[in-house]
Parts: sequence; C-alpha cells; structure tokens
Amino acid sequence: MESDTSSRMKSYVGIWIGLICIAGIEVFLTYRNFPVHELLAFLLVLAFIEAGIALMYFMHLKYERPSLFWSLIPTVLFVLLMMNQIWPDAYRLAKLKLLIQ
Amino acid sequence: MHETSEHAVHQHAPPTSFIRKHIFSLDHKVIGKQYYGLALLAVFIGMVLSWLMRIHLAWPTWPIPGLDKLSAVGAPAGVMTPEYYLSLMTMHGTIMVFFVLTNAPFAAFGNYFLPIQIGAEDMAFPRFNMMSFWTTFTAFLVMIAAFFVTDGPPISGWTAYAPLSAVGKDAGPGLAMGQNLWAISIAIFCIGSLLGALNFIATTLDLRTKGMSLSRMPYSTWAWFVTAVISLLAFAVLLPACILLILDRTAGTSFFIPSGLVLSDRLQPHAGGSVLLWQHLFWFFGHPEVYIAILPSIGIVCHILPVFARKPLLGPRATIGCMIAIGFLSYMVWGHHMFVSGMNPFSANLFSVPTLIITIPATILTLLLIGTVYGAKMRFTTPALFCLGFISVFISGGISGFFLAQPSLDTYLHATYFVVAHFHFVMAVASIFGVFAATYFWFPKMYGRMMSDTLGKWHFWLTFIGVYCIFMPMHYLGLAGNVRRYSAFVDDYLIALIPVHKFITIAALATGAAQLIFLFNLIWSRFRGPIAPDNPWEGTSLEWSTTSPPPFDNFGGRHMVVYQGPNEYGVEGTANDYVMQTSPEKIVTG
Amino acid sequence: MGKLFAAVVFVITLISVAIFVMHTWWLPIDISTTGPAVDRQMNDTMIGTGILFLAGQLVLGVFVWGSSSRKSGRKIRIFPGGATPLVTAAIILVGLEILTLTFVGSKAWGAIYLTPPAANSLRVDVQAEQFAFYFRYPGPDGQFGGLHPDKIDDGSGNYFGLDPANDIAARDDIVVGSLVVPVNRPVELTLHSKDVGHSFYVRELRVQQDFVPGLDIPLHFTATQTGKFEIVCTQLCGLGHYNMKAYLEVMPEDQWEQWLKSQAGQ
Amino acid sequence: MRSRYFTALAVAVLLGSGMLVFAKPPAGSGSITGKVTYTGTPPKMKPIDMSKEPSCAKQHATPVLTENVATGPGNALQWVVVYISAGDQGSTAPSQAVRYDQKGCQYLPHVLPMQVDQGLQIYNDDQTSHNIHPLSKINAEWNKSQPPGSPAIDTKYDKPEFIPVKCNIHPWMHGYFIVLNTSHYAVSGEDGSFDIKGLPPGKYTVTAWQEQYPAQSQEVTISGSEAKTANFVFKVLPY
Amino acid sequence: MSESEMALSAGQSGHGAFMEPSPYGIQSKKLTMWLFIISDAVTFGAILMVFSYLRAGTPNWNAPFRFSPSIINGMVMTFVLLTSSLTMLGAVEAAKAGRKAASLKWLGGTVLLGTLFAVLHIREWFHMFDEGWRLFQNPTGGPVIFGAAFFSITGLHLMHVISGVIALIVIAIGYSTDWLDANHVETTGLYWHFVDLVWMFVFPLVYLMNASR
Repeated sequence: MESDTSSRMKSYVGIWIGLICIAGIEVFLTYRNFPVHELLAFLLVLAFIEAGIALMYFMHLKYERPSLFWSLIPTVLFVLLMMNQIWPDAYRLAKLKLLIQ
Repeated sequence: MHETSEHAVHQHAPPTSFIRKHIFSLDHKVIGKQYYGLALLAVFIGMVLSWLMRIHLAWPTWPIPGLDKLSAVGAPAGVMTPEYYLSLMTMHGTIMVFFVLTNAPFAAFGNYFLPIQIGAEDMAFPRFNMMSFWTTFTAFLVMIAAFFVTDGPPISGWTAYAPLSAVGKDAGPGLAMGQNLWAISIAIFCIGSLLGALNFIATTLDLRTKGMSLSRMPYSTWAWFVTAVISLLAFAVLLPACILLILDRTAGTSFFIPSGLVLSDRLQPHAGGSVLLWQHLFWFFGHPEVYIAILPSIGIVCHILPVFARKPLLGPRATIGCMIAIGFLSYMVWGHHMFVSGMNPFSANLFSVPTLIITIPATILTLLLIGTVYGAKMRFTTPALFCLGFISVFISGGISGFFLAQPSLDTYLHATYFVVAHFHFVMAVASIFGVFAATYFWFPKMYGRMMSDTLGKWHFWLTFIGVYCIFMPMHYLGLAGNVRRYSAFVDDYLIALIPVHKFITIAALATGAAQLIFLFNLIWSRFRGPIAPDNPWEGTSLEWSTTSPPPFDNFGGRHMVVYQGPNEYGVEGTANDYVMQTSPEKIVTG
Repeated sequence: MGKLFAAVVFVITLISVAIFVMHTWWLPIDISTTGPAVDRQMNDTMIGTGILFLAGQLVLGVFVWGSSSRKSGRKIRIFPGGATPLVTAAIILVGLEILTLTFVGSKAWGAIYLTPPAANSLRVDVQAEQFAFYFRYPGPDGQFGGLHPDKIDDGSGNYFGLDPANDIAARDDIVVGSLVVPVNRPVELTLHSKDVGHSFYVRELRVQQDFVPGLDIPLHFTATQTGKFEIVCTQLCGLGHYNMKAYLEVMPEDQWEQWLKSQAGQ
Repeated sequence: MRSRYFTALAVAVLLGSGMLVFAKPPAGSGSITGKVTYTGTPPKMKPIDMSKEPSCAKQHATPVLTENVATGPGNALQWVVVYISAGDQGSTAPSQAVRYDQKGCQYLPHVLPMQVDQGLQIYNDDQTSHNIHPLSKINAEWNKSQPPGSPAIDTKYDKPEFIPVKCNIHPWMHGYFIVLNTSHYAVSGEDGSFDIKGLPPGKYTVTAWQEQYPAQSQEVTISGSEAKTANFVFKVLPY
Repeated sequence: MSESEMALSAGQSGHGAFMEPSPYGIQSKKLTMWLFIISDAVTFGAILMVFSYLRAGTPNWNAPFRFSPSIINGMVMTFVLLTSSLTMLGAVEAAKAGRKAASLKWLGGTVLLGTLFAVLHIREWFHMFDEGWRLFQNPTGGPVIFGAAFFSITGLHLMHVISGVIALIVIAIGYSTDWLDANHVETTGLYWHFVDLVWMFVFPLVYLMNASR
C-alpha cells in the first residue's frame, strides 16, 4: 500500500509538471500574435486537455467505473454544447449594434 | 476503512419534540407534506390573483372591495391601476410556476413517495432535504414580501425580461424594491431546488432496496428522477442569471443593459450589455422548467392509470424512453420562445426542428396512455377520472404546440392568448390534474383516511368542464390577435373581443370556486374521512406494502425485497388480478 | 361514469372544433405580400392538428366508453400488437407532419425574415418608447439625421434624439405618430427602442418583430391594400403596455406623396 | 359616501381659507409687473400626434402643440415663472390646495407654481388611465397611475424644487411643478405679462425661470405700495 | 464485481445485503459531489458564455491586461492553485492509506496554498481598484462590461476557493478528531480539484484572451 501510494504520488507530480507546462504554453501562445479566433481555439483546446487530465487523474475519474464517466461527462458537454446556440446571436449583436454618433 | 461510513438515516430515532417532528423535521414524509402545504398555500394565492386579474379584464372599472386595503396605491378605491394588474400578473406567474408547478408534483409527492417506492427508509441526505424545503420556504417569504413594499410587486412578468427588469425604478413602479425581492427570491429558490435535485438523484441511484433494479422502478419514480436531472442542470443556469441581474440592479453593472437607454427622461448610466442575453439564459432554464413542471405529472398518471385500468401500462420501456428523450430534447429548444425577439432569424429554424421533434415522444406517451385505456376494466374513482382528464387536457394543450413551434406561425401567434391557452393547458392544467390525481390517490397513504369520492367527482367534473371553458376560448382570442399581458383592452379590434373575456372570467370564477370543494374535502377527510386500509386501490408498488400512514422508517424495520415490476395488473391465474412488487410468486405470461 | 366521461369529451371536442371550423373568431384580412404563405401554413397546420386533436379525443372517449362496460367475466384486452404499432405510427405520422410543416413553413418564415428588402424600398425609422411608437421619414434630402440618446426630449417632441443644431440631415426629418405608407411599395423599417423591449405587431401584415434596445432591427413588408390598421405592442414593456399602439395607414401612392409633402411643410 | 366626504372637505377648505384671508390681510401692497419676451428665432412648436389615444385626440379640433417654448404675439414668452428668489421674509403655506388637471392628454396648467407644504391635488378628467410621475430629485420621487374615476391624488412637497412631470403612459404629456419658498410668484401669460402682488417694502431679487433657457434675475427695491416694472428678455435659438 | 467494490457499495448504505448495489460503486456522498460538480460546471459554463457572448458582440474590444503585473500574477496564481491540487492529492492518498498525520500535513499545505491564492487574488483586485477599475468602470477606455465580467467571474471563482478553504479546515479538524473519515477528505478533494479545473478555463479566457499584445 505504502509503495503504491508513493508511486502514485510520483505520477501525480509528473502530471502536475505537465499541467504547469500546458499553462506555460498557453501564455507563450498568447504572445505569438495569432489572430484572436485562432488564439481562442488554441487556448480552448489546451484548456480542455488540461481539464481532461485533471478530471481523469486528479479527480480519479479514470479509476472509477466507466459508467460514471459516461453518465457525467457527456451530460455536461451536451448542455454546454447546446448553450453554444447563442453564438449566431452574438454576432448579430455586433452587426446591428445601434450606431450612436 | 468502510465501516465508519453510514447514513444518518439509519441511525436517527423518531423525534419526539414538536419542532423536530413537524417543523424542522428530517423525515422525508413530513418534508413532502410541508412542500405540499406550501404549494397549496401558493396555489390559492395564485388563484386569487388570477381571479382579480380576470375580473379586471372583463369589468375594468369595477372597484374590487378590499383590494385598496392590499394596496392603496395599486388600487385606489379598489380600481386596479395598469401597473397593479401587471404586478399581480407577475406574481401569479412566478408563484404558480415556481412555487406550485415545481413544488407540488415534484418536490411534494417526490419527497414523500420516492423513498417509499424504492424501499428506502429516507432520502439519502435528510439534512439537505430539510434545508432544501426551508430554503424554498424562505424564497416564498421573500417573494410574498414584494406585495408589501412601497411600490408593490414587480411588473416585468415571470420572465423578467431585461432591461425592464434590470434598470430599476425609472422603468416603472414595482421595479425598484419589488424586482430586487423577485430576483433574490428566485436565486434562493434555485439553491433550494439544486439541493433537492442532488438528493433525489442520489437517493434514486443509491438507496434502492434489494431487487428494485432501475427497470423495476415505478414510472413516477422514473419521472421524478428524470426531473431531478433536468433541474440539476437547468437551475444551474438560472442561478448565475439571477445573480447577474441582481448585480445589474444593485451594483451598477450592465450585463443585460445596452448603452443609450432613456427611461423616465433620464439617460441611464449603463453601457455594453445585451438584452437578448437575459432571454437566452432565462429560456435556457425556462424551457426545461416546463418539463420540470409536467414530467412528474406524466409519471404520476402513468403510475396511477394502470391501477384503475386494472391492466399494465402499454409500452413500459417506451414510456421511460420518452421521458428521457423529453428531458434530453428540452435543452435544445429554448429558442422557440424567442423567434420574434430579435434573435438571429437563422437560429429560428435551428430551434424549430427539435421543438417539433419533441412532439414525437409526447405523442407516443399520449398514445400509450390511450392504448392503456383500451380494453381496460376501468374503475372510475376520482384519481382515475383525473388521469383520464389529464390525457384529454394534455392532448388539447399539446396540439397547439404544433403551431407555436413553427416560426412562420409564431410571427402571428406570438404573445397572443393562443400562447396563454397553450401553456396553461399543457403545463398548468395538465400538471395540476396530475397533482389532483396524486392527491386523491395517495391521500389514504399519507393520512390513513380516505377522501370523499362523491365530493371528488363533483370537483373533477366542475374542474374538467371549467378548464375547457376557460382556456379553449383563449385559442380563438389568440387567432383573432388578442395580445396577452394587456391590463385593459383599448384597441378597436380588442374591444370587440371583450364579451369572450367576460365568458372566460365567469368560467374562471366558477372553476376557482369549485376548488373550494377540494379544499373542504382535503380538510374534512383529514379528520373525518373513513379509515383507509393499507392498500385501498389494490396497487402493486411498495408504498402499498406498508401501513397507512407509513411508520417513521417507512416499513417498520422490515427490509422489502422486490421481485416484480410495478406493472403487474390484470394477471391471470393469481388470487387477485394483480401481483405486488414484493410478492415472490412467479408470473406465468401467456 | 365512463360513458358520462366519453360524452363530455365528445361534446367539448365537437364544440371546440365547430368554433374553429366556423371561423367565428379568426385571422383578419391579409394585406401583406408575405401573409398568404403564413395563412396557408396556418390552414395546413390547423387541418393536420385538427385531425390529430379530433382523433385523439374521440378515440380516448371511445376507449373510455368501452372500458366502462360492466359485463361480468369480461377480460382485459391488450391493445392489438402492443406498444410497437402505436410508437411506430406516432413516429411516422407525426414525423411526416413535422417534416412537411418545417419545409413549407421555413419558406414562409424566410420570405419575411431571411430575404433582403427590395432596393426601391421606402425607408422608415421606428422609435418605440414607453408607451408609443414614433416614425421618421428622411425628408426631402433623403437622409436620416443621426441619433443621440442624450438629446431625446419628449417634452419638446424630440423622440428620436435628433440634433438639428449641428446635424443638417436631421433638420428636415419628418417625425410622426402614425406609419403612413404607399400601397404596393416595399417598406423597410429599422426598429430602434429608446428604453425597453417592445414589439411591432400588425395583425393584417402577419408580422411581429421585437424592438431590442441597443440594436437596430430590420424588418420589411409590402402592403397590398389601402386602409387604416392598428400597430400594437406585444412585448411587455411596462405599465402602459396595453395602451401602446399606433396606426398603419396604407394610401395610394399619389395620396401618400401629398401627405408627405404636407408633413414636410409643418 | 366618498363624494360626501370630499364635499365636506372642500367646504372646510373654503371656509378655512376664507377665514385666513380675513385674519391675515396681505402684508404689503407693493407689486412687480412686467412682460417676458424673447429675441431671436424661437423653435417651431411641434404638433402632438395623439392618435394612439382616440379619446383625447377627439377633444382637440387641431393638434395641440408642444409647450416647451410657448410664444405669443409681440415676441411674448409664455409659461415663464417669475418669483421672488431672495428678500422675501417667508410665510406659511396657504391652506388652499393648488389643482392640477389631466385633460385631453395635456397637463393643465403646463407649469404649476406652488409653495412649499402647500396642498396639491391632481385630477384625471379623461376617460383613460393616466400616470403621473414627477421626476423630483430633492423631494421624494413617486410614480402613480390614475385610472378614470379614481379619487384625486392629494399630496404636497416639503422642499423647494423645479420638478419636471411626465405621464408614463402618454409620453408627450410634460409639465412642471415649481415648488417655491415664497408666496410671491406669477406665471407669464400668453401675452408674456405677469403681476406679482402684495409685496411689503424691501429689496428683492426677482427671478424668471423658463424650462429650456437659463434663468434670469433682477434686483427690485420696493418702498411703500408702489408698482415696479421688471421686464425679462430671453434669448432663444431655432433648434 | 471486485471485492473492494462490493465493500464500497456495502459501505455506502450500512446494510448492503438489503440494498441494490450502487450503479457506480461509489459512496452517495461522492456521487453527490460529482453531481454538484457537473451542476456547478454548467453554472461556470453559463457565466463564461455570458462573458464570451458580450465580448463577441462588442466590436471595439480592447485587451487591458499588461504582461506585468496582470499576466505574471495570473501565472503565479495558476501555479499556486495547481500546486494546491497536488498537495490535496497527497492528503487524499495519505488518508486512504490510513496515515492520518501525513494527510493532515498535506491538508494544511493545501489550506495554506488556497489562502495564498485568495490573498494574491484579492491583492490583484485592490491593485485594480487603485487603477480605477470598478464593476462599471474601465480606466483603459475600453468597454465597461469588462470590469463587470472580470469581477463577477473571478469573484464567483474566489468565492468557491474561499468556501473550499473553509471546508478544508472543517474537514481537517473533523478528520483529526475522528468525527470525519478518509472519504470526507476524498470528497472534499474532488471539490478542490474542480475549483482548480474551473481556473484552467478562467485563466485563458479571462486573462490570456485579454492580454494586451
């Protein structure tokens, strides 16, 4: 048990370093002068990878039964995905904004 | 390492002090009754508000005696001012949707019967359960307090569209303190509902007794479970929306307020927000909320109808599948409330298709219920009648959904009485019919006494015919273009429609009065009704395997073991025509 | 009791349907080029759902009637074929209805909201406020003056927030309380709201569109008949919501030009 | 019941005010008269379109004009409040309430001066609901609707202030409550003339207030029962 | 079902012989924490959507955060919060292995790091107040909505951090006095990691996307 714990802790430290590196990459990318949309895409992808790692390892979702993963994660993603239907509207907001002189 | 974990449920002894027993009780049965009582109080307040509104619409100059006592400003000499009409309308909508339709079929009956139906001794977290009731109760008090502040309750409707709801007193009376109280109350309500939903899900998943597999759960339990999942995610969106609204109102932010607004001749000091954002957030919650209101009632009817039809529900798996499908689809369709709201018109088609698709599971559910009636040996008790009434009303209300789901027709029908008719039929009346059925059905279990069937039948007939007289004509008004939320009809074409409104008002007053029969029946039967046997209706589910009313730990220390599904009615070759879920006998299917 | 229930359901259903069929209360005349498609869609939906409604209620009544039979020794009967035919029928029938309605209906919707206005449209600005509509024509110079919320002053009749002192284009803008348009000419409205959400609803045009504070919402229509029609607000906008209205006057082209001239002179 | 109550109240008010008149004769007999005029081109008053309220529209044969710069013949400027802004010894408010009417979707009068703590009664004479919303900043703000046939709103203001009044139902309805510390004031008529009476001898500052243009003041000294003249000229702009 | 899972499902109900096994084989408390987390994830999702929606709808957005001090501070805070997740993992692992003293030490570390995060955050807020930032004010001349969104989102997150710290303190005290057990530590750990997970979105969306470049 003892060695099990310490070996797990070792892997956690590895993951921790990895997460910090991803955060570092995010900052690095921010100053690479990408267009806003591309930057957003990169950052979101990295953030989702980070969140995925945190979910699976830090929050132990990987070690639970798969049914837990399949009950929770698709549900949240589905709801968040549905929320994206507001976007056509946000662009309309920018396009039709009352021009105040 | 596991022996230390436990649930408080299994350890606490029945409380003896009055406060622990009846007020701050951890017992899910008491909490269920508390929710029911709160819903009953709320429904009568909401009904009286609707009476006042209906009287004002039909006879706008009549002074209503006593109304000036409630608000001297809102109703000088008893004549309602336009803003007071809107105040009452807002409160009617809010109280009915949140404190009645969310509470009665879901929180009240769910709390009482979900643990019993799955054979548990209590909810998974009794303390959370108590907290969620008292949180909801606090929300109710805060909401009612809005009646007594200077300018009265808010006038922005139960949807509280920004910027009317966001800019404060310059937008009109009631939008200062009244609207603050509204937003705070709803935020508190969200917290209470989230706590409740967590508890329901955990209980359903973890506290099922031996043999109670998911597929053997009664339909009502399924419906409460699906509803809990919906509300867990829906209220999670309304909560931040309310917080942002409160910030806009009190802290000077402008999430929902664009720049350059002039209200009451004052240029508002806000900039940069979006009005449609509130509508998106609100309806992202609001549409699932509709299913939070109706799904438990569907489940209750699916549970009760077979008992009185003495035959199994048609298509058990399809029923549950449809409930889940409705829950799933409810998150894809909220934009149909916003077809003409200034939303991008392309999105309208995006929202219209899933909205129409929802009619498929709804139709299947209705057809299965009708198919269940086919060839049944119907016992026409009051709960059975309310179930049949539910089907009829649900059809009538659902049909108009076909119209409103289409953006091209919504350009004409949006914000007319057609919409009022639609959602009252399908969400309010249908849901309340489920609640009535449940009340007549479970009252013997809850109080150990039967309700009067004669009074119940009078109640049913008057209510059933009454609701058709109230809401069917509203379709015609809608087709004639009668706009809703008008406190008086001054347009030329609306004046011609006032006779219809008078008819509706009379029907509403009569139907409302018929509810007094119900109230009388409820109170009278509580003390004077004949003593109920343990299983008066010959039902199969677990609540009928215990005493009426159930003991503190629901089954008196016994551990129920389940061998059957909840659907074993009309079984041939058995002593009775049904097999209890706890009965180990083998059923020969032929 | 079952027979009584069936009878009551029959009576309610028949009376309801009869009133729909008799068109006792119905849509008013249609004066818009995009309206007939909406009306057709309304009729199709009415027929389709009417059949569903009738069938649903009547079958419910018939089944309840049958289920109340007290014949002794009667056995329960399961619906022939069980749930499968019902589920399949629902999916196919309702699915077909949905598909048809969507395809036909999205055209009617698109004609109103997804097509650009014609090039020769008459441009009119609409300002909605608590609780009135005001309409602005560009005047002889054909140009609208800019909008300045800080200049809005109802007391002096400056409902739009024009700044004629500094803005020459604003000086000849015609601001009136009724929407007067020539017949058969496309009209392009730009909807502004001064304060809260409002809505532009003319029953006869079969058009409804909210005003969104902070946004300029476009809307276009062509009126095909002359006459005076009511514009009402359908979006809850405050205490005077019920009283928020204006008139749409559709005039022959020459008469309209005269009207415009007389307004410009004032 | 209610109407009898009001009759009794009205009689009492009349008697009371009559007695006050007898008990307290005017403290002085000096007066200030004059005329308010303008120079420049005044903005054109716009006709008000009341078509959304037919019951009001039909009360006016020709459209009513906006009144923010109301002019009369001979460059007269109407609705200018001329009052003693300094030098007045002050007096208690008269018990006679001032009356404000909503008739034909207009405020009558457009500008209503009153004294601090003087009663203010607001009547709705129309067949439609009105909403009366005085946009006060110093005094407490309120916003009330008055359905047709409901009793008069009875109120008063306890601090001096120039309060714009608007109807939230009919956006064109605009007026002013002028709450003053003095009982010596007048409003210029259609011909621009005004007349402040009953001034005891003393040195006064007379101020003329117009809703759109900056206020003007003059020093006037009154000795005995003389009648002084003070004219005011406002510079107006076409836009 | 493996033996440990059996024990788990038995453990969660007290008398597993009479119960259906839990479908996920985890304690009700942990399941409820998961449910709360998905609900809260939707809440944060909604509020980040609000921010992004307003940003997409504002044509003249100016990114106000300079590299120093804002982004550097954000990086430090990210580091602190990530590290606190690591110490939390230590606490959970130690508690599971029954090494209570070690677990309490790790918990203490987590509390310290959590507090440090909150302090850094509040310090940043005060710094911004000094610059003239308010809920309704943007000293850089950009859209005022940024101030509102920034303070609301980070405020909501900060509230989660602070309540997490309080929860950790309560859990630590309870655990040391045997009132609570290792499972409570694990459940609280889930919450703490979730707070960290939210920051993984807040940092890029609110800070990095608004870094002036």
